[in-house]
Amino acid sequence: MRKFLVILILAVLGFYLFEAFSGLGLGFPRFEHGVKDYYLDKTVSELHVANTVTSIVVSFRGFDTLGEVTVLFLAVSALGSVLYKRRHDVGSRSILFASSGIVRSGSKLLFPAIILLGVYIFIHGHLTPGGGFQGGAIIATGFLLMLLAYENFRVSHHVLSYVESLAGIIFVVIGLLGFIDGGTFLQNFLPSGILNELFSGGVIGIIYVMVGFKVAAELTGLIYSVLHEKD
Amino acid sequence: MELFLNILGAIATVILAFIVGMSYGGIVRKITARVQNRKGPPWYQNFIDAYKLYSKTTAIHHGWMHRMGPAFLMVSSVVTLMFVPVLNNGGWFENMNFQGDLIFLLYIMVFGSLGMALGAGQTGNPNSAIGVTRGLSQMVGFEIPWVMALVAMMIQYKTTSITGFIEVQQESGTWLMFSSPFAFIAAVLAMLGMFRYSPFDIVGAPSELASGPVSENGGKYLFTMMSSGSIFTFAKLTLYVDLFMGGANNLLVLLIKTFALYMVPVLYGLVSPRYRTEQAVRYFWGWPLFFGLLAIIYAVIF
Amino acid sequence: MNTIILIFIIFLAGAILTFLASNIKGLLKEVLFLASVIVPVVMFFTGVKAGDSFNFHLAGFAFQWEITPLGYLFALIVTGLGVMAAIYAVSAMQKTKNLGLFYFNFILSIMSMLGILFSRDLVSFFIFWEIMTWSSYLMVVYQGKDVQKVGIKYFIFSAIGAYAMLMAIVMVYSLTGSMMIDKMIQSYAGFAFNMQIIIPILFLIGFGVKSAMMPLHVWAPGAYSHSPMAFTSLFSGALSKMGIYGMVIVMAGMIAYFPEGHWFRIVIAWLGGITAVGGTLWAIAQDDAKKLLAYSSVAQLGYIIVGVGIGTPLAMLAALFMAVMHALFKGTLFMAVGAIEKQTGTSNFTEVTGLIRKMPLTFLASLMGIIALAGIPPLGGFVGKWMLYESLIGSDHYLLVIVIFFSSTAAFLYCYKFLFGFFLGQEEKEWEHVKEAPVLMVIPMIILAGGTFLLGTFPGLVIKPISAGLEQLGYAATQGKYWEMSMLFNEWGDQVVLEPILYAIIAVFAFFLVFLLIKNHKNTRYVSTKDISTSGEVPKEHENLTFIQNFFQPFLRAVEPLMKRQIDFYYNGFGKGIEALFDFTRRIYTGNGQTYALYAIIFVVIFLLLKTTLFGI
Amino acid sequence: MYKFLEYGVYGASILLILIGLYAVLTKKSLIKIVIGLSIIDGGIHLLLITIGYLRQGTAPIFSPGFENAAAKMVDPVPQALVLTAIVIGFGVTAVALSLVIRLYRHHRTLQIDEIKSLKW
Amino acid sequence: MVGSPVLLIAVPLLAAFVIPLIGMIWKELVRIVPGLVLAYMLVLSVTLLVEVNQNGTIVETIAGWKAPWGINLVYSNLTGLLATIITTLGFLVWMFSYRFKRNVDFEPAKKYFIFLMMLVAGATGIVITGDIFNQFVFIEITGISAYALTAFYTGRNSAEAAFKYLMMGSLASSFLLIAIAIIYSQLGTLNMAEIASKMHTMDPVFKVIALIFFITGIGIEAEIFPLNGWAPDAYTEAPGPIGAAFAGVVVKAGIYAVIRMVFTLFDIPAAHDFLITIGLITLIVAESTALRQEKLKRMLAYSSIGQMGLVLVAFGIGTHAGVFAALFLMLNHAVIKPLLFFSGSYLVFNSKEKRISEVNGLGKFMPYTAGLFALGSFAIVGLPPFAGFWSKLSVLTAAADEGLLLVIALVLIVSVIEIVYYFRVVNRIFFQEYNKEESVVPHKPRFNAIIAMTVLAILILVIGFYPDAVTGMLHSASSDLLDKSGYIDNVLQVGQSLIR
Repeated sequence: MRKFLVILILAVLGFYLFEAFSGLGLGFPRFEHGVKDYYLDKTVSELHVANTVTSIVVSFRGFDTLGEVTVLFLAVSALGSVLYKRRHDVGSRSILFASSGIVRSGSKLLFPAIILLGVYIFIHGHLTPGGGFQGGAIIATGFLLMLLAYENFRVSHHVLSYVESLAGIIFVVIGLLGFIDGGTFLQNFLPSGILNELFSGGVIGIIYVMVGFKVAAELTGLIYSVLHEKD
Repeated sequence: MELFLNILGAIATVILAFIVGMSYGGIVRKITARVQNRKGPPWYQNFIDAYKLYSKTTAIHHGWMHRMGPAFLMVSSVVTLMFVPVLNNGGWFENMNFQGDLIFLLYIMVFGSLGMALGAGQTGNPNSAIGVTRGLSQMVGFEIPWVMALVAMMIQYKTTSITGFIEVQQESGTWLMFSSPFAFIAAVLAMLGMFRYSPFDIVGAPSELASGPVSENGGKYLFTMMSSGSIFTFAKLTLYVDLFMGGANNLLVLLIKTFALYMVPVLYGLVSPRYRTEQAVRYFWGWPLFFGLLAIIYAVIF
Repeated sequence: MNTIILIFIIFLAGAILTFLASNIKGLLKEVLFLASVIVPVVMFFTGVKAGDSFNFHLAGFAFQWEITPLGYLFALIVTGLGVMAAIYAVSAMQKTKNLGLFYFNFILSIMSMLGILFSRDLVSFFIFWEIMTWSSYLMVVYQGKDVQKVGIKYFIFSAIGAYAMLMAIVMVYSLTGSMMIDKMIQSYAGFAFNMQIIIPILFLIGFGVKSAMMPLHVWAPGAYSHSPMAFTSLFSGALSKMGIYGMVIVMAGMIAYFPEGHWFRIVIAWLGGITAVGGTLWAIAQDDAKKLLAYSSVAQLGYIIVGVGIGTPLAMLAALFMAVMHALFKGTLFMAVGAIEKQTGTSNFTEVTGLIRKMPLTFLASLMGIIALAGIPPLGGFVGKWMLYESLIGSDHYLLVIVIFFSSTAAFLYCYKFLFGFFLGQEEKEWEHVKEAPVLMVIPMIILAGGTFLLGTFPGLVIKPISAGLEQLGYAATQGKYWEMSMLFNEWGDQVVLEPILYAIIAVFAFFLVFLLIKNHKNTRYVSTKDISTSGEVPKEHENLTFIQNFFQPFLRAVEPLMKRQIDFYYNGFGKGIEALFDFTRRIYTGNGQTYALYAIIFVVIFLLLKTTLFGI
Repeated sequence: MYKFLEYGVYGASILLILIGLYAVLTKKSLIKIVIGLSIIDGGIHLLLITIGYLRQGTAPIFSPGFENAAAKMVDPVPQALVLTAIVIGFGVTAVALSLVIRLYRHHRTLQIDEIKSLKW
Repeated sequence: MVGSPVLLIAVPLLAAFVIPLIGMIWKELVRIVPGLVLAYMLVLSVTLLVEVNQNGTIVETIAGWKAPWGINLVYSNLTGLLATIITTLGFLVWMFSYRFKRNVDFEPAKKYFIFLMMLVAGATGIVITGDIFNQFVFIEITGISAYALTAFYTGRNSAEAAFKYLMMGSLASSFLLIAIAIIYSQLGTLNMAEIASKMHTMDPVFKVIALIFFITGIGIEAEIFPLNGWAPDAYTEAPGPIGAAFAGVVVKAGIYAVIRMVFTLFDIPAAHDFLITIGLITLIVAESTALRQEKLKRMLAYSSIGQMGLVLVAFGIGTHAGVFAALFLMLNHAVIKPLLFFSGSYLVFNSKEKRISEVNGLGKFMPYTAGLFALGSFAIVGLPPFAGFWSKLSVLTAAADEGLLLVIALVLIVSVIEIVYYFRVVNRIFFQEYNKEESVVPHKPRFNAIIAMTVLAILILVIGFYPDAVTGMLHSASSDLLDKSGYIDNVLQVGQSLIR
């Protein structure tokens, strides 16, 4: 009964959604004075950043990104808070299994490469596809791999915490420096450089690196906390 | 000097009322006896009783309220009398005829019973209290048709003063019992309760409640109550005569009219068994009420 | 500074100071309390005269406080009774816990009542009205008895009334653009007809609740009997008069627009009549003095509503006079009950008897109060009743006369019950230790009772300000047509002259009292109430001869059909139904998160389906 | 053919949303509900990206020599939005899962209709 | 320049990142620093509000991009007022909860204050941002903080409440994203002012669908009737002060978002009637449900929902008077409801079940707290001379001006219900006997809690006795809300004037 009702309702909802979106049309420019043209223009001409998505994420809509980083930070904190137990309740890892030697050796081999890839991606966030989030996520994958392979693998909570906090602090401080320098928050106060070079785009690169660190630390911490969850 | 004369007149009125009321009481006793196939006491028996009671000394009392009860009762009777014109056209002392009206009279008539009830209350005799509650309940019963009759007449003749009613009757030449018959019927039916003869005598209810509210009184107290009752009887009868039967121009006519009127409750009582309180109350809210309503409708229409 | 605002500031500051001082030992709080009641009252009598005003703006509304003749009249009731009750309260409330709250609310009640009387704009009227409501509410629940039932009931009804009034106020505001009472009355004639009916009805609901009009009276018995008696005298005496005050304003300003005999007025008058009868009948059935007096208050306010509803000058005069009288005698009676309760610990007739010799002064006060209540000449209650009857007959409300008369005759029953139950009857051993109430409690009672006596003979003392107030409301001058200092007239010129009547009554009374007592006063001796003629037997000490159970049973049997159901029953049923309904509807919140999510989706879908209807697109 | 693609892409993303909603509304297991929420998110992200699609467009990344290719680029804004939305969705999912763990710890069940101690 | 609106967001974010570090230095700093930050926000928002009052709206751009392109913050009379309310409450909640339950460990305590700070910062962000997607981000920040705070106590049903909240919140964000997608696909912009100025070009079909999804999404935060299932649970299970923060902070931000949509972004006049209807339904359902509650905080929660319904009704009236009344109502609610939550949470401090029947006779043991609860009850049901009266009166007069008699009648009837359940509690506290077996063991509030409550009580009395203290502000705020073209001009022109 309930399922039937739900299907009925969802059918109506789907109908209206589909009616709305199918009327949109696909694949042609649909507005004259949208903001995207401005973004595409300014990315090249002013910011000297190759990746428009990055320029939007970090500069035009940098405030969103700050918020987004905060959301992640809060999520990790919330996770810790929700799963919090008193010290003596905390056991060792609950998911313990013996990984095969191949996995262990392979992981050991792959781990530096994964880290390196991640770092590469967030450092070149303003030039190539990818950026802080993607790079951070890749780095976290590396740690996940290690955690899966070695039951005794430990990541220092303190270190994660330091990295996380420092990255966040630097992000905000850069924003504030821009505020002091140019009067608006997150304003670029460094030379923009030349398009398609590593040191271009002013603060964008730095911010994205910080985001990368932060995301990496947070995701790792997140995985780590859940792994230590025990009934 | 004028004040002195007024007081003298008032005293004369009271004495007249006392004598007439007492005599009527004796006559009623006689008639009752005759109907019941007894010989009965002489008509002046009441005077003898009164004298006996008056000359007795009182030995005990139950407190101040007890003592003041008969005085309250007397105030009610005397003041009522003061407000009722005894004879038309200033043939008797005016007393306070022009200083009150029917509504005032209605309230002052109740005054006595309440005062009496208070006095009876202090005696602590349960019979008194029972009698009082019955009396008060019954009073609520008969006051309604009585007031309806009065209100009907008030609206019909646009006055609330008793002298006003007498004047109306003298002007028109007919008695009000003919010109507003329903009011008269309602009033007379209410009168049955007012005089507390059978079937409405459950208040005193001889043989059940000793004698009801008066049970703890004797001697002078009982004398005062008795004379108060006589005066009150006379006052009420005169009031009825004034209202419905055109008043009286001299004492003889007054006596005839009042006596005739008095016979209504007495004779009705002789042939009726006693009602219980709620029966009595419901009785008054039956036909008398109906006639009262008719009277009002009649008054509104004419 | 303006004296009016100063009065309020002193009240408010006094209330707070008294509240704060309530935990300090000694007499400080009593002194503060009396001072903060009496000082503003003195200021009111000395520093303020009719016509003084005080204006200011707040929150976009214009506020105007002014002393009108009518307000002055009611202020006399409030201040007079307030001071008496305050003096009484100091003694009556000794050794009570939480005294600060009592004093605080007491002062606030008086303040808010004066505020209502001074307000010439509806906002401040409503503000003071609500302050009065909650301060009196706190008094009702003060003793902690039955708070969830009685207290809530009182507040619900007050709130219904107040909100009905508030609705009327905002409607007036939207129609006239002003909150002034005068403006409202002036422009009333220009309203649409449905507004002309709705607005007075809403106002009447508001005022009717406070003045315990049937069928909005059900809070009254509980509330009156549950508040401390020191406050109930004020509650019943003055606070309920605020409803009357409002009604007079509305009636005089709005209903007067309808011609005499318009159905609207008749309906109100009949509501008053039904209130009077119902209140009386239920009062007769009560065994608790407080409840009895409470129902009696309902009935008395019914008379007043009748008078106000009829609305002829004489009827208005009667109603307002009865309002003053009611304040006096009901204040007295509630104080007497309070004294008895304080001395014996109960206020139930079936428990207390025979106090007359122990508490003679209280008895005297009660006796006078009761005589005034019953409307028996020569005390003041008669004057009001007389004027009411005359006005009813004069304005062709014949059946209403009968109804009122029935009610006031039946009132004798409970009047007697009150006196008999407490003071007369057997003097049981249990109550032998009872002493007369403290002097501070007796004095206010006696003073108030004396007031009824005075006004019974010289009603002109208050009819004068009453008619001044009526003239302010637009009534023709009534002196000479309806009253002189000690004389009353009706429409047809018939009269009652009160002063000689009083003398005559006193003379006859004195004569016969002397007649009864002379000679044998010394010889008679007091015997106990056990020494009575019970068929020759002398009852033993422990035998209970008091007749009080089912006191008016025969009468109640006779009127049983009228009293089968209390309106309370329907209200309770309604309340229970509502609660059950809400208990059912709250199951919408099932506790299942999925269901909540489903609601959200349904919400969206419904609006998608109805978007054309809802948004017109 | 192109119309089919248009309907197909929008339809697929809307279908994803509906599937997710179906899971949220009918599945009793908390884990499945969380999965459903994630599917909804996925559908919406797809929808957003689709809005920015340009026929025969290129990625909004400038390469040397193609600085004036802006007209051919797909709309980068939805992509940036989706990037943000994904991370937020991730955070929310993490919190949700941690709450599920807590709930399991407390109630020893994952059935949502057995976890109803707060109601009415 | 006293400061910039952006600092209202940046400073707490910075502090949030800093706190874990400085917590390692001295643990007490974890409690103190958020307080300082909140105090700073309070001071800043007040000074900015004063400035706005004198010099007009402040439009702050981020990263130097002018208005339609970059994200901008709008600090006007309206948003400034709401931001001030939110920061004030945030500070008071901090003050109250400073050592609210001392037995809480260090780690959770640290997180508690971070979440509290972020809740306030997020709500402030919702209010002052000028960009719909940015608003979405702030809604999520607020949301996650709120979930975490709801689930703060272990060992209770708090996780259940938090999960329901999260489920609904997640749906809400999905709906918001759909709405944002529709709007972006039609207008190509995310800036509120530009959306507002271009809205008339949008196809009505999309407009309505976008509005519906927006209202549903934000309605979940703003506790509109069928969407508010989470609210009572969350209020009940969250720590006492957090209930106050929800009522005073989160909901206010949600309501702001709704009205910004209806008044500024969308030009659908029928939406006002829609608000009235929805508001009335919310009001009636919530208040009638509150009547039968057994738990104190749950009752307060339903009452809070009901009040929000009333606010929507007042906004729906749509005139200046209506908006004024609604803002007044919001202000009063933000002052009164936290007081009730604060004092209420001490009344049932030691209770497991938090039942209403457990507060019997507590007035004797904790007269001050109980007195404040009574004051709050009196004020919230609108008894003069307390704050709630004036707002209720202005709602009614505003409705009467538009001739909405039915609305007035319903609002008043519901007020009676409100009175019933509040007074039942007050009666229990003061006038019933303390019962050792049933009642709670009294727990006296700490000094800082007393100060926080006293501040609120004083505000209630001040507004009650002298409403003109705030009406000026409210009037300018309501003019601000109704001045749609002014908003658009301000944002877009200031953006342009700041040549880059």
